[in-house]
Amino acid sequence: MKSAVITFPGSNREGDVIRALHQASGAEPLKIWHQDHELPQGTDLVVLPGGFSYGDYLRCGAIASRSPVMDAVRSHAAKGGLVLGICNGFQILVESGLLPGVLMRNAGLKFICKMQHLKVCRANTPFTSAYKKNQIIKVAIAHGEGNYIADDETIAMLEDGNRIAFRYCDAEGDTEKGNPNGSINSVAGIYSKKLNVLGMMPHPENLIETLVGGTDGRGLFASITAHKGAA
Amino acid sequence: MKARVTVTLKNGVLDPQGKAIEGALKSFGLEGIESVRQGKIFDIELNSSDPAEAETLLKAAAEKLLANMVVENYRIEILG
Amino acid sequence: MKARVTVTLKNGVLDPQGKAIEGALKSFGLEGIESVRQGKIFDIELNSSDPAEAETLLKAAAEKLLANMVVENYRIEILG
Amino acid sequence: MQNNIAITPELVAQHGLKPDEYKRILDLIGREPTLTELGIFSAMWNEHCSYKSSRLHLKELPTKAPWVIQGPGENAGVIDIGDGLACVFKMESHNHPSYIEPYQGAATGVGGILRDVFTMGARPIATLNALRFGSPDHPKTRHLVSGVVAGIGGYGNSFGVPTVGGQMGFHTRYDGNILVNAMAVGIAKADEIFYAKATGVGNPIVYLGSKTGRDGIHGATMASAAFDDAAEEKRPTVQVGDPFAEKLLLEACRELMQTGAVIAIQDMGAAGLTSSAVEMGAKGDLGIELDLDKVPCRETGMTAYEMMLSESQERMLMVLQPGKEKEAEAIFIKWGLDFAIIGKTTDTLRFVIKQHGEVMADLPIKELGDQAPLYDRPFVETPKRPAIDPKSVTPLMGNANAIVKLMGSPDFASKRWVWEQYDHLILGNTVQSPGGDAAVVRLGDGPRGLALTSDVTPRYCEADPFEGGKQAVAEAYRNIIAVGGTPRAITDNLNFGNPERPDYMGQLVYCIRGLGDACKALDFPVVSGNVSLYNETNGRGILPTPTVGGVGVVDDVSKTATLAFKAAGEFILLIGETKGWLGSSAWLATIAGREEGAPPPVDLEAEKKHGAFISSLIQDGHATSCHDLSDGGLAIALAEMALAGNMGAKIDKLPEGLPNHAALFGEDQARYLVTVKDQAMAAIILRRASSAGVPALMLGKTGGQELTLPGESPISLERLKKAHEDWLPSYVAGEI
Ligand SMILES: Nc1ncnc2c1ncn2[C@@H]1O[C@H](COP(=O)(O)OP(=O)(O)O)[C@@H](O)[C@H]1O
Ligand SMILES: [Mg+2]
Repeated sequence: MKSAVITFPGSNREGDVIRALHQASGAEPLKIWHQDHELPQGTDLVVLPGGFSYGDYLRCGAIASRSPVMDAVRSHAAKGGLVLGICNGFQILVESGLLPGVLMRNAGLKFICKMQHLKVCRANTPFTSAYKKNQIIKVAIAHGEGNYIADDETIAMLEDGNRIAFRYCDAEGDTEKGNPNGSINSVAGIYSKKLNVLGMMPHPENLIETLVGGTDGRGLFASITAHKGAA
Repeated sequence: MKARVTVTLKNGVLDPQGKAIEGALKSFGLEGIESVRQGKIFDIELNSSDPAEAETLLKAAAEKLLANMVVENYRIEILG
Repeated sequence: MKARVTVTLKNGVLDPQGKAIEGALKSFGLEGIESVRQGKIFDIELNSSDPAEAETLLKAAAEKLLANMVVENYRIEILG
Repeated sequence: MQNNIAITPELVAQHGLKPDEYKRILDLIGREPTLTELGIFSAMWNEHCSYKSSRLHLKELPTKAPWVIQGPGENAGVIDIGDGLACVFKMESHNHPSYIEPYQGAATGVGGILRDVFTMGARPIATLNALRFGSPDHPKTRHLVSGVVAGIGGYGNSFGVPTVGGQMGFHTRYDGNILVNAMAVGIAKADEIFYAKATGVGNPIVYLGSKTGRDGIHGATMASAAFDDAAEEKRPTVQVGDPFAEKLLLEACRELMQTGAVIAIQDMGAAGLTSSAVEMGAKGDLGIELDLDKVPCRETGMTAYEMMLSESQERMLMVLQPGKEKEAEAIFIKWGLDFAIIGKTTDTLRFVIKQHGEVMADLPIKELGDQAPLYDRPFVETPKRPAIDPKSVTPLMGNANAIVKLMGSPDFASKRWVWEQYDHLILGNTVQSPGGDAAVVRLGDGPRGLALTSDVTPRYCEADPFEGGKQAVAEAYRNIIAVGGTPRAITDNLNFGNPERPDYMGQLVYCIRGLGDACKALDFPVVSGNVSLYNETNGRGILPTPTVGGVGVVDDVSKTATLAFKAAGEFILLIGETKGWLGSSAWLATIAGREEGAPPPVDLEAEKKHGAFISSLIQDGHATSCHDLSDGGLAIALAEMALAGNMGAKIDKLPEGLPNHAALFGEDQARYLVTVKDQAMAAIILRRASSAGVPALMLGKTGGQELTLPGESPISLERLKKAHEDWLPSYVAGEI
C-alpha cells in the first residue's frame, strides 16, 4: 500500500501515524510537504495528520486547508482515493469542504487529553472492516476544538446516509454519557458520501501497542491495508 | 491605508464560547447580561490608497480565508 | 439593549495569530497586505435600557473577564 | 533616546545595580558607560544571569559521574544513556512573569526551556513542571491555577511534546509569588551535541527565528521611557509566546544542524541578544561585533538599548561555517522564519554594538561574565526544631476520616484536571502517564526508556533546609526506583526568598548542602539547574523550594512497575523502617493544623540499600505493583494504590509499637510498598529482605472495594475516589 502523509507547518502527529501505518502495512509512508502540488504516482491513501497546523490560529485547519497540496488531495478524493484526516486533519478536511460541518471549541472550553471510548457505527467501510458494527473501542483524544457542529439538514443527511463513522461513548456504549466535547449526536468521525474520505477527532494511531495504552486503534490501519490488498 | 474586517457567527449557529462567557459573567454576579456572542476582528494595513482596490482585496481575503462562509458572515470597513 | 465590546492587543504586544494570518494571505498572492492584527468582539444583549447603567456593567465585564488588561485594551459601544 | 546621556545614580539604581557594582563597571572600562552599555551590564550582572549570590555555594554540588557528558554551564545538562544516545535536560523557573500574566508567563516558561534543550541538538521528547500556588482561599489563586495550567498546555500541546509529569501544591506562603518551574527532556546522538562556544575569527553570526519587539524589557523599561520623547502608552513587560514559531524553529534548527553548518548555537532567553552573544564570544575567547541595523524587528524605531535587552521569544543566535550562509538561509525561508547575518566574530575580545553606523557599546567581552560581582552573603542556619514524639499527639479525628480528608485536600487531591489539559500521549511513547511515581517514556521503538520525575517537599525545607534538601533528592531517587528505573542525574531549580536576608540566605545554603550530600551518596549528580531568588509575598519569603527534576534510565520498558493494585488476593509488603515520624508531616499540617517539628531525617545509606532491593524485585518480575512512601505516609500510599487499581485491600498488621495514627501517617523515609502474587512469593521476599538487612513487613492482602485498616472502620473506594477526584475541578469551577 502506498500512503502519503502530508506535513503542514505545525503538524506534530505525523510521526505517530507513520508508525501506525508502517506497523500495519509493512511499508514506509511518504512524507509530503504542504507546498507540493502533486501526490506521488500511485498513492492509495492520503493522511492529514494531527497537530496544530499554523498554530491553530484563525480557525483550526483554516490556513492549512488553503495549501497548494490540497488541490491534489481534492482530486485524489474525487477519483475515489482514500483520505484520512485525524484531529487537525479532520479540521482541515472540514475547512477544505471535503467533509461538511465545523469543529468548534470543546463545550468545556478546555483542551482534553484522555482515553476515550468510541462506538464503531459501521464496519463495512475501507476504514473499519477489521471492527464489528457497534463495537466499543478505546482510543485517545487530544484536542481543544473537537465539538462537531452542523445544521439540522447536514446532520440529517449524515445520519440518514449512514455516514457517521464513530460516536463518543462510555465504557458501556452510552453515547450521551460519554460525550467529551459537546459534539452533536456525539459525532467523533464522519465519512464522505462515497465513504472514501474519513475525518475523525480521536487518535487511533496512539493506540497500537499493548505497552502504550492498548491496541484498539490497530483495526483502523489494518482495515485500510486489507482494503488495498483486496482492491 | 487601514481597514477592519469583522467576522461574526451567522444567526442560529451555536457559539459555545459565547455561551460559556455568558455563563461566567452571570456567575460573577453581573446581572443584566442576557446573551453573549463572540466574533473576530482583523485590523489590516494595506499599501494601496485606492478604496475600491482595497475593498476588492479585502473581500478576497475575507472569503478566501478570514471567514468560514459556512458559519460566518463578514463586514469590511475602510478606516482610511 | 445591544452593545459591542471590542478587545484589541496593546501596541507592541506580539500577535502570533495576526502574524500567521498575514503570512498566509501573502502566500495566497494577495499583494498589498502589509500587516494583520487580530482582535475579538463580544456582541452582548443587555436587559437594561439605561445607557449609563449598561456602560458600568460592560466596563465591569470587560475588566473582569473579556479583556486581559495586562496585554489588551477594550472599547465599549452601545448599539441601542 | 540618547545613547550618551549622563549616567545618574538614579539611573544606575533603576537598573538594579548597587553603587559599588557601578564603581566596578567604571574601573573595568575606565570611563562612564553609554546607556546601552549600562543596560548590557545590568542584564549580565543581575541575579538571574550572574548567579552572584548563589555561585559560591553551587560549587558544592557534585556534577560528575562516568555517564555525565556535560554538567552545568551550558544550556542544558547532558548524560549518556547507552546505545549511543544522550539525554539532554534542564529545569527553569518563570515565577514572576506567571504571577503577572499566568497564561503567557507559564507558556513562555515552557518555550524557554524547550529551546534550551533543542539548542543542544536534542529533540524534546517530554516536559514536566512543578507548580506552587498560594492558599486556595487567596482571591487570585483560582485564576492563577487556571491560567498557568492552560498556558503550559497551550504551549506544549501545540509544540508537540508530551507533558508527562509534574507536581502542584498550595501554601499561603506562595500567595503573592507563585512558582512555575518547567523541565524539558530531549534526546540526541551522544556524539552530535551542539555547544555555545564560538570558534574562528571572522565567522558570520546569524539571527534566526521570530522578529525582535519591545517584549519584556522589565524594570529597565521605565528607565528608558523616561528618555523617550514620544509619549506612548505604558508598554506591558510580558512576553507573548508563539509555540507555532517555536515548532518551526525546532525543525529548521535540526535541519540546519544536519548540514554541518553550525559552529555554535545559543538560544536567546533572558537578556536575549546580550547574553547569548556575550556567552558565545566569551566561551570561545573571541570578540563579537553586531550591526543592529540588520536585526529583524517587529516594531519601528527600536533603539540599541531596547534591542539588546528585548526578551522576545522564539529566537536563536548561531555562528556558522563561512560559506554556508545561503544554504542556511534557504532552510529558514522554507520554514517561514527570519534569517539575518547580523555580525561576525573578531579577535579583539570586545563586544561591539553598532547602529546607524555608530558604536553604541564597546565592552570587554570576557569581563562581562567573569568579572560579574560575586557575593559571599552572610547567612544563618535555621534553628533546629524539636522532634515530635508520636505518642504525644492526640488525633483530632478518626484515622479513616483523616485518610479521606487528606486524599481530598488540595495537596493530595487528584491532579487529573491538570494533566488532562496536557497532551501526555503524543509521540506514542508514554508508557506511564501522569499520576504515578515517575513517568516512563520509551525511546524510539524501545526497549530502552527514561523515568522522569520532579519533587520537593517545601514544608520539610522550611523546617530544616539541610534535611529538606536531602529529602527532595531522595524522593526523586525513590520515584525512579519505584517504576523500575536506574536514577542517573538531576536538574534543580532553587526557588528562595531574598538572599540579602541572612535567614533566607541560610535556607539556600543549607538546602544546597543537603542536595549535594544526597546527590553524592546516591550517585545522582546535578547536571543543570536554575536559581530564582527574591521570591516573596508581602515581604515574607516563600517556603524554601529546591525543586529536583530527576532522570533515570529504564533498560526495558516492558519491565517496569506501576502503583496500581493489579489483582485480588495479592500480598502487600512494606519495605523500610517505620518510626511514626509526625514532625512536619502532612497529617499534622492538614488534620491538626500544625506545621511543627523536625522533618523526617533522611538516611541516605538506607535509601540506597532499599532502592537496590526494590530494583531487584522489579527486575526479577516479582513486584506486581510498587509505590514509594512520601508525604502522607503509609495511609496515603495505600489509598493511592487502591484508587489507581480500583481494587481495595485489607490490612491486618501495621508497624508495631506505634499508635495507629503514627503508623499510618508517619513520614519516615526510604520506604516503599510492593505487592506480590501469593503467599509463597511473599515468604521468599521476606527472606530475601532479611538477608539483605532490609526491614520488610507483610501488611495484608488486596481485594474488594474497600480499604480496611486494623481497628478502623472500612473506607469505601467510592468515597475515597469522590473526595480525591472532586476537589480540584470543583475548586477551579468556583463551586467550593
Ligand atoms: N541550581 C543550579 N544547579 C546547577 N546548575 C545550575 C543551577 N542553576 C544554574 N545552573 C547552571 O548554570 C548555567 C546557567 O543557567 P541559566 O542562566 O539558567 O541558563 P540559561 O542562560 O539557559 O537560562 C546553566 O548551565 C545551568 O544548568
Ligand atoms: Mg539557555
